[in-house]
Amino acid sequence: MKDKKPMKSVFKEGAITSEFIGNSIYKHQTKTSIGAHNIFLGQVRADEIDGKTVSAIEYTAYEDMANQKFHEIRESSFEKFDLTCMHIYHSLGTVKAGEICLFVFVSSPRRKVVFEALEYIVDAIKADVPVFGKEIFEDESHQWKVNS
Amino acid sequence: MKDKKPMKSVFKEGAITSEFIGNSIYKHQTKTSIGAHNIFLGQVRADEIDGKTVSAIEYTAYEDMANQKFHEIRESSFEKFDLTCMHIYHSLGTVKAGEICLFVFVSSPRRKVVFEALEYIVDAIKADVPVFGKEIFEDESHQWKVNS
Amino acid sequence: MLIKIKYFGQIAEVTQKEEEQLEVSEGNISALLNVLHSKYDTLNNKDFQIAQNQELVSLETELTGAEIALLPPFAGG
Amino acid sequence: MLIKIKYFGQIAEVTQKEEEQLEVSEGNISALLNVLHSKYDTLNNKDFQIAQNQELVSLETELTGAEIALLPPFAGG
Repeated sequence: MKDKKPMKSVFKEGAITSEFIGNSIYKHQTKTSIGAHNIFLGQVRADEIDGKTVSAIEYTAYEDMANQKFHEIRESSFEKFDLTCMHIYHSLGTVKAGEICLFVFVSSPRRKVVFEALEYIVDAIKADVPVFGKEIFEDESHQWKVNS
Repeated sequence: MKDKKPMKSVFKEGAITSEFIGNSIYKHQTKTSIGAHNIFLGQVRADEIDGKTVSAIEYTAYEDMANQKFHEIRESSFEKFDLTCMHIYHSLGTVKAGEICLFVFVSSPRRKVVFEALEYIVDAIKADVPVFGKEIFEDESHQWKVNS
Repeated sequence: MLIKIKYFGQIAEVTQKEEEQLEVSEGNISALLNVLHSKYDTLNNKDFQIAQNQELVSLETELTGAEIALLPPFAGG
Repeated sequence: MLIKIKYFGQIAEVTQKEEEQLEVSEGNISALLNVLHSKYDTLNNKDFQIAQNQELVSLETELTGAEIALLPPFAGG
């Protein structure tokens, strides 16, 4: 049942759609040892900064290293937590305000496990994966996003 | 932006579909102050117990009290956590193994908040809401589920 | 007084009904339970909590005439 | 030795390119940085980490000839 493929790319061009997420949930309904799913979605905020509003984030990444880091996060998550499945998708390119740029999906027989695992994974992605975000304002000026 | 309607019923007849969940995610893409969503899904496990396999759970509830409890959980969650939105759906009736019986969806500007809020809400639902589950085996015998 | 009593899950299997109205004297939950135990003799093997007016109550709580429910272990989610 | 250097995000804005090959003498990361700082004079205002062969390294790490990357603050998710 462990869905542990090596080193597939987690990057997708553009926003991650709600249809894609719904379909991903659907595919897990054949895995009847699962009792709990936990899903994190990162959505681009229309932050207002000095009177200007973010209209999109343009994501780039050091892709080889990022995929390696995603792989390490995946391996250590399966080691630490009793997960049945784990999936990560991150956008590259332009994602508009309101659209989804990060989709992390963990599943396990039991709920305690998925809560711990999901927070661990999302924190690790934010801290360790070389992804860069250019916040584009409505007037086409920009600033560089920094994870806090 | 607070989506805080009083006392709507959270119960749905039968399983909660992946389309419904996908559509619910889609509807939040107009709320551009949201930066993080966290979703919990409870899925019916095909547990094997004394050689018999669970094929479905039949849910019943003390509906008036359950809706009151869901309402209290909702109120206290908005008090404790800086949430933009919160939605809970729980199945009544028959939900087959692999299908989804609980959908909890929280959204906030920031990620730390959604992790804390979601675990609080799911634990409260399991502990405080009078919902009952009859585990139906493939031979049509049954036993009563108890949350651990 | 006349009290409406609701049964759920495995308790409803014991009572063979989902609700009934019972005429009982004033008193506390414990007194009502005595009535129910003598009416349904397999009830004492069962694990349940009691709600009055949709709030969990203890054995010492006085009956108010509001709806009573016998709630077996919760299994939501 | 000839080293491939990659620039990302706001660092690529400073260098005006996403990668280049540089011929440098043996030494550590710090020595390479001196070369880069004299080539790109606004680089010293910028916050970045350095990876060699896709692993973060310190100023004291010796150059191996593997790919170097200048990585501004991460912003994934």
